[in-house]
Amino acid sequence: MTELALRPDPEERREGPAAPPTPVSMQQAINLALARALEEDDTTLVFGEDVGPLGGVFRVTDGLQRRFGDHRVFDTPLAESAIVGVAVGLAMNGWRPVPELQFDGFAYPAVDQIVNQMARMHYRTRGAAPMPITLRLPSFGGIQAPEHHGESLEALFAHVPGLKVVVPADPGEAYRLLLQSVRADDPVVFMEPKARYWDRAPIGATEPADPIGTARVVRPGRHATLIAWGSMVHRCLQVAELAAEDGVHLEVLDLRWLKPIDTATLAESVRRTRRAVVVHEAPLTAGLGGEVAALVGEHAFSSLAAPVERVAGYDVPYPAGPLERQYLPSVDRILFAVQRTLEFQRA
Amino acid sequence: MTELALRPDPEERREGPAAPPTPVSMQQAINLALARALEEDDTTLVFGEDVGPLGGVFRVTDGLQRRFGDHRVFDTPLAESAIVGVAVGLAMNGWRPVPELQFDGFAYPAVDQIVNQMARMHYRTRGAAPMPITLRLPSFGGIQAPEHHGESLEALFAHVPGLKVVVPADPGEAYRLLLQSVRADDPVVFMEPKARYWDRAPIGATEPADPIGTARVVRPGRHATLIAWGSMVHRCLQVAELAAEDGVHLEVLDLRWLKPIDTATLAESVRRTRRAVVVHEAPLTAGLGGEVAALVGEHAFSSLAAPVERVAGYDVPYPAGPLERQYLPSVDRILFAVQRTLEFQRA
Amino acid sequence: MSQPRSVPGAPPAPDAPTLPAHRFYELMRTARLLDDEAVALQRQGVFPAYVSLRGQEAAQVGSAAALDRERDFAFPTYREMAAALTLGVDMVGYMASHRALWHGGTYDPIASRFGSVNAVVGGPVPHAVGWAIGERLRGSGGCALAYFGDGASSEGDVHESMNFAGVFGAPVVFLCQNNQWALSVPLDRQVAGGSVAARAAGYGMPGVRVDGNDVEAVYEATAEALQRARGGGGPSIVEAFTYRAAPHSTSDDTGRYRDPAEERQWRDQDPIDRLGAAMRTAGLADDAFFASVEDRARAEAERIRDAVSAAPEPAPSDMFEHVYREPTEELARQRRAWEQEAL
Amino acid sequence: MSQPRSVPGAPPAPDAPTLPAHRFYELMRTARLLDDEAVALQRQGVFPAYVSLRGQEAAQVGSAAALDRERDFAFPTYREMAAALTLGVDMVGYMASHRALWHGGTYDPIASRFGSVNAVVGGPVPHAVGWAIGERLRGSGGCALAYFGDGASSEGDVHESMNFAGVFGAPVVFLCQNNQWALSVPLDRQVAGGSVAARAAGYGMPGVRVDGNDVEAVYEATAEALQRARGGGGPSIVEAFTYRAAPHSTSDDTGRYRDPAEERQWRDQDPIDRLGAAMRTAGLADDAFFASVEDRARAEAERIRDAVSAAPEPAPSDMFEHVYREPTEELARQRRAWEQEAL
Ligand SMILES: Cc1ncc(C[n+]2csc(CCOP(=O)(O)OP(=O)(O)O)c2C)c(N)n1
Ligand SMILES: Cc1ncc(C[n+]2csc(CCOP(=O)(O)OP(=O)(O)O)c2C)c(N)n1
Ligand SMILES: [Mg+2]
Ligand SMILES: [Mg+2]
Repeated sequence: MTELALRPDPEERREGPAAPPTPVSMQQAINLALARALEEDDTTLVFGEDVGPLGGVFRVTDGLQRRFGDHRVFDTPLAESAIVGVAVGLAMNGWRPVPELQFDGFAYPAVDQIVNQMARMHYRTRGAAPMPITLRLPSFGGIQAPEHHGESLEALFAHVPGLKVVVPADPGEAYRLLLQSVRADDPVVFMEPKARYWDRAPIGATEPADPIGTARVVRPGRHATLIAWGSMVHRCLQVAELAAEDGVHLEVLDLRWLKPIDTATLAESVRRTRRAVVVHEAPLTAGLGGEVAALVGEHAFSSLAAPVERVAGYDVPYPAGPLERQYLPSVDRILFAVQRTLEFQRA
Repeated sequence: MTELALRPDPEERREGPAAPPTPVSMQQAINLALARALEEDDTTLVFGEDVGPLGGVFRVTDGLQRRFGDHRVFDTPLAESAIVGVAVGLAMNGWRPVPELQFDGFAYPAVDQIVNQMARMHYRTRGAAPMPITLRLPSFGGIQAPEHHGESLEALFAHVPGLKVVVPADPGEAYRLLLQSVRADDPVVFMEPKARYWDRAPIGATEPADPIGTARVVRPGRHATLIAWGSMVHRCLQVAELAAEDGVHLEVLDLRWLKPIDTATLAESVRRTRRAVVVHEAPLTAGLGGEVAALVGEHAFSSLAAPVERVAGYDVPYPAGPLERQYLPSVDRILFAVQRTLEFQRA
Repeated sequence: MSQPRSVPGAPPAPDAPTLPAHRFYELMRTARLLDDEAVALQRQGVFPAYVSLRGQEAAQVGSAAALDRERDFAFPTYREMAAALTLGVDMVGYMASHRALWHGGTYDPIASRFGSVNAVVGGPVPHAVGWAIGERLRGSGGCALAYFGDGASSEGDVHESMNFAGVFGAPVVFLCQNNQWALSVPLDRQVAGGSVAARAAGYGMPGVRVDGNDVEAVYEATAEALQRARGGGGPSIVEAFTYRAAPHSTSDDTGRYRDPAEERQWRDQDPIDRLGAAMRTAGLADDAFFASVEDRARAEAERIRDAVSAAPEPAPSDMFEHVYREPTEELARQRRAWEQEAL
Repeated sequence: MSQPRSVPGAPPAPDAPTLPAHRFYELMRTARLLDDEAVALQRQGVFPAYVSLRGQEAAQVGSAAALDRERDFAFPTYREMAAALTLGVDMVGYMASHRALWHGGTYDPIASRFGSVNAVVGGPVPHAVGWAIGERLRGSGGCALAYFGDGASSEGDVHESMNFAGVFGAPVVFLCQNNQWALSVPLDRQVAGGSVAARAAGYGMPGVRVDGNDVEAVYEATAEALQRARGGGGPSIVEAFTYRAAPHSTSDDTGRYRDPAEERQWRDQDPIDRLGAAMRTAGLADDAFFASVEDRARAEAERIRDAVSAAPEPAPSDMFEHVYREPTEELARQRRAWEQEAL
């Protein structure tokens, strides 16, 4: 039995967050957001597998334990279900937990605590138990990782009443959305697109965050709307760039909040462009693309000039390294879908 | 440490299945199908919590242990993840496991073994490991049960590559679909609509099953297609009955296989009726209704006269007894949706 | 009969006797009568189902009485009615769960320091560990107590919790009511090795099995574990060995899986009768005592029965409440649609 | 140095010596050289990542050698390369997993009686229990062996598996390689109580901790556990206490979390050096022996290295294979679309 003995070095504690170097990687942006959250609220706790001295397998929590002490930032045993269950108990005792699960594919053992406990405790207790947990989950593919290290669980989480779900697409977004999630009083699943951890950009640390549940138009356009989140936002921007060369102006919508979904922005865009392509990494069937297509159908039916196209991972287990490129939506596949939607003729 | 000592009474073993009384309840139909599966293939094993002497909390496995012995039909410890994990190991050793998880809400602790192991083992081993598991899961609401006893996990399972998912709507369907699932060489999640366990109907035990992945039209119609599975098929039939009184002829499609989905039948029906309403018990957002709406949009776009309507549970945790009626899609709510689709005018 | 040092349970009624045994007896007797009322309410169709705790009154009263209601926090399953009673939980709000008015019950679990009714076997155990780690971090001296059953001990969550607590030295007591049955599955088909307390050594923590039908033994063992935890000595397991005298729930049929002779045998071990007899022998109670307890217990059980029967059903719109602290527009939209279509 | 009774591992090469120690030594040395080659392949960009087993050769060779390759079945994690080697698994197919040609590797796990590489910590342990129960039901006398680490012991699945196996008396050996680190987390922050073998008593099964760097001790302990299981004596835990001499994986940086002095200290316990020295002392091996082992081991390591480096990448269409035994029309449709859009 060991103790939570190590206390923060008071010198380091006093320093405050290092001035954000410009530009910073998404990894660093999340680190800065965590540091700020730990600083501004003494009840914030960061924990998970290897988040302490190692600083996390992606170094996202680098230096946090040294700075805030191992009572605020600590390693747990290798037990995902307990990590979430412990977060629930901490929240019931007035803390603001920010647990990490090391990889998307290792969130499955915690699904019971996430769905049956974390998401429902506030409801079950008629609002008596606060549940301001932000569950960080390095997510999605694109890094040719071993099995289980490239999963897309957003459809599962988005289906669970009581949860909120968000995916940042760039460092600034990651910074703002994470702080917003930690400050929020509801449980948030914060899905970090691993493939973008090393992207660098200025984060605009003082910019205010948009309200929870709002999407953002990252590139305006008029011929069709590409809808995506996480890494696929970048892929859609590439596609839009290419299409523009041919005079096709694609709007790119970063949905970012996958629960609640910003139906208003989604509908407004598609009503204008009359065509929609939704892109995600998760397998096609029962993926969140179905929800997006349904919402578009419900809110922009009369404007729609073509079926909503879905470009997604195939309905196969996430394949090994060299096949990943074939599995993930490619620029080509998205372009084919754009072409289909543009050329669609009613029968 | 106790042993698997009890052997079947040889007298009882010789009898064969009791001639199915006509009509039988869905509960009994499943029992008969299990008995037949145990009889026709010595490698079939039935196990789970309380499936032995008790015969299951719904008496679905009643008498099976007595008849086939406790080496073929046995109780397990209270450990859902291990129940599925043990099934995976049994399958790797040449058995044909038919495990039961006692209630839908208690499948969550087994999600890791279901998704990361059962669904992928065949793929991971490049086809070397057989995985003919049928995971029985009493599912859905409508019986005013305690918390966690009325969940709808079909969207989660339908999203998982490597699984097949089926929901029977009546006793005959349950009999045929279960036998078909057990005989199939892929893992099947067999979701039993608890609210229909006590429905009685002749089961037509000798009728051949339709191919895996086919839907069925349970009532033909021409003004709109209602798409449902499990208990909601009955609700839709009630709605169709009522609508017929007003001269509105609704087609009712029992999707039944939720993975793979019978897109051809679905599309054919909606192309004909030009209107679709999908009904499910699960919460609306990211429910399987989104997938159905997306498929209809993709395959019947030009025929569609109105947006696909979704009538579903609300995005709230499954509520307690008296509120369940408010939560589940009601005849009225489905009728409203039918009315909306019939009255829809393009903007 | 030894006397516990103090019983920080519910404050005694003005006219109640003050010795711990007297309090224990009255709590157990009240729980028994309320349990009987609840079974009756189920038969009458007022409760859709009920899970009786008959036979486990000593295990629950003894353990809950050892808690400090100002500082500690108990995490129940679905069968801890007598523990709730002992901790002074609003029992009408507790019974509301069984009337299916609200899954978790309608009492305030945070104010009561007694978690909501929780139906996931093993599910609340890690919450106790998290709560305890949080308490330790704050240095406020409270302890968590996690109730769970012999069946629950098979679940991964219970193990992860014990190991987690051991590593952190968290002030938590794992209170297993080993009632020898998990629905229809007997102890020897459930718990390899036969003892949950015996698991403690493997986590480097103390574990003790006590006679769960001896309220004072349970009290003592729990108090000792709490004292150790409070003093920084970390977690422990207390296994109260008892018997589920009733069916698993009102929907259950024990005739299918257990020998009535076993039930008869355990009837002789009834924890309430045992305490009553011991008190008589020790000269701590006479007919007048038992009669007055009976009156108060019956009155209390009937009050709760009547109040829960009369409690209003939740407003249909309550379904949309408390899903979030910070509500979403999508849910508001669904609520408006529901108001138009369903009201 | 005591000699094991027999070593039913891979059949010795024609010119190989026949004493068990000789076989052990050669297997360990081959594993070490192959491990070095694999680390080098990662540096060269041939493997995207690799998990070294350096330091754990004795734990793996000793345990795997105790298995009966005709009847038993081993369930590995992601770090059991030396066990695979010992069991005669197609090592090119094994290494294919690390080259990311196919997640589980390209060997046939059923024919090899050695499960696919499995990355879920704790995940394959219940499979071993199920396999063992199935074997027992059939009466074929085989045993399952589940490999897992000290970190894995914290997972719920490992507990559920041990309890399940205990209740069923399943012929399974839980073989924990306690290498004192789970990625960056040391034993004392991971395993409450400090010993995985000590958990056995709580499940009513035998548990033993052996010096995991003593190949013969591991062999003996595993053989004893297997013999007991085969004879109907049920499951047991064997904890091979060893040390992860290398970083967790080629992506890891031990400088952030452990003291190089600890690594140096354990370097003196290197299991291969230890066996070599003991064999010399016992007069079982001389320079000529070591030289000839070195030649064969190096040749084998290089053969595997070259073959896995040269192995063809999977055909892109392989992605659509093996999802089902009975394929679906929907997947066929997706494959056709992929052929049109991606090829
Ligand atoms: C995770 C989970 N699995 C299954 C169930 C169904 N179930 C409810 S109570 C019970 C038996 C519990 O036994 P035990 O833990 O000994 O508690 P007891 O009922 O004896 O108080 C079962 C199987 C459940 N509620 N939760
Ligand atoms: C369920 C799960 N959670 C987390 C991980 C990430 N991970 C991979 S290995 C590892 C440490 C495992 O430690 P141990 O069980 O001791 O095995 P070792 O690596 O030492 O061989 C972790 C945390 C994983 N693979 N699976
Ligand atoms: Mg019990
Ligand atoms: Mg380790």
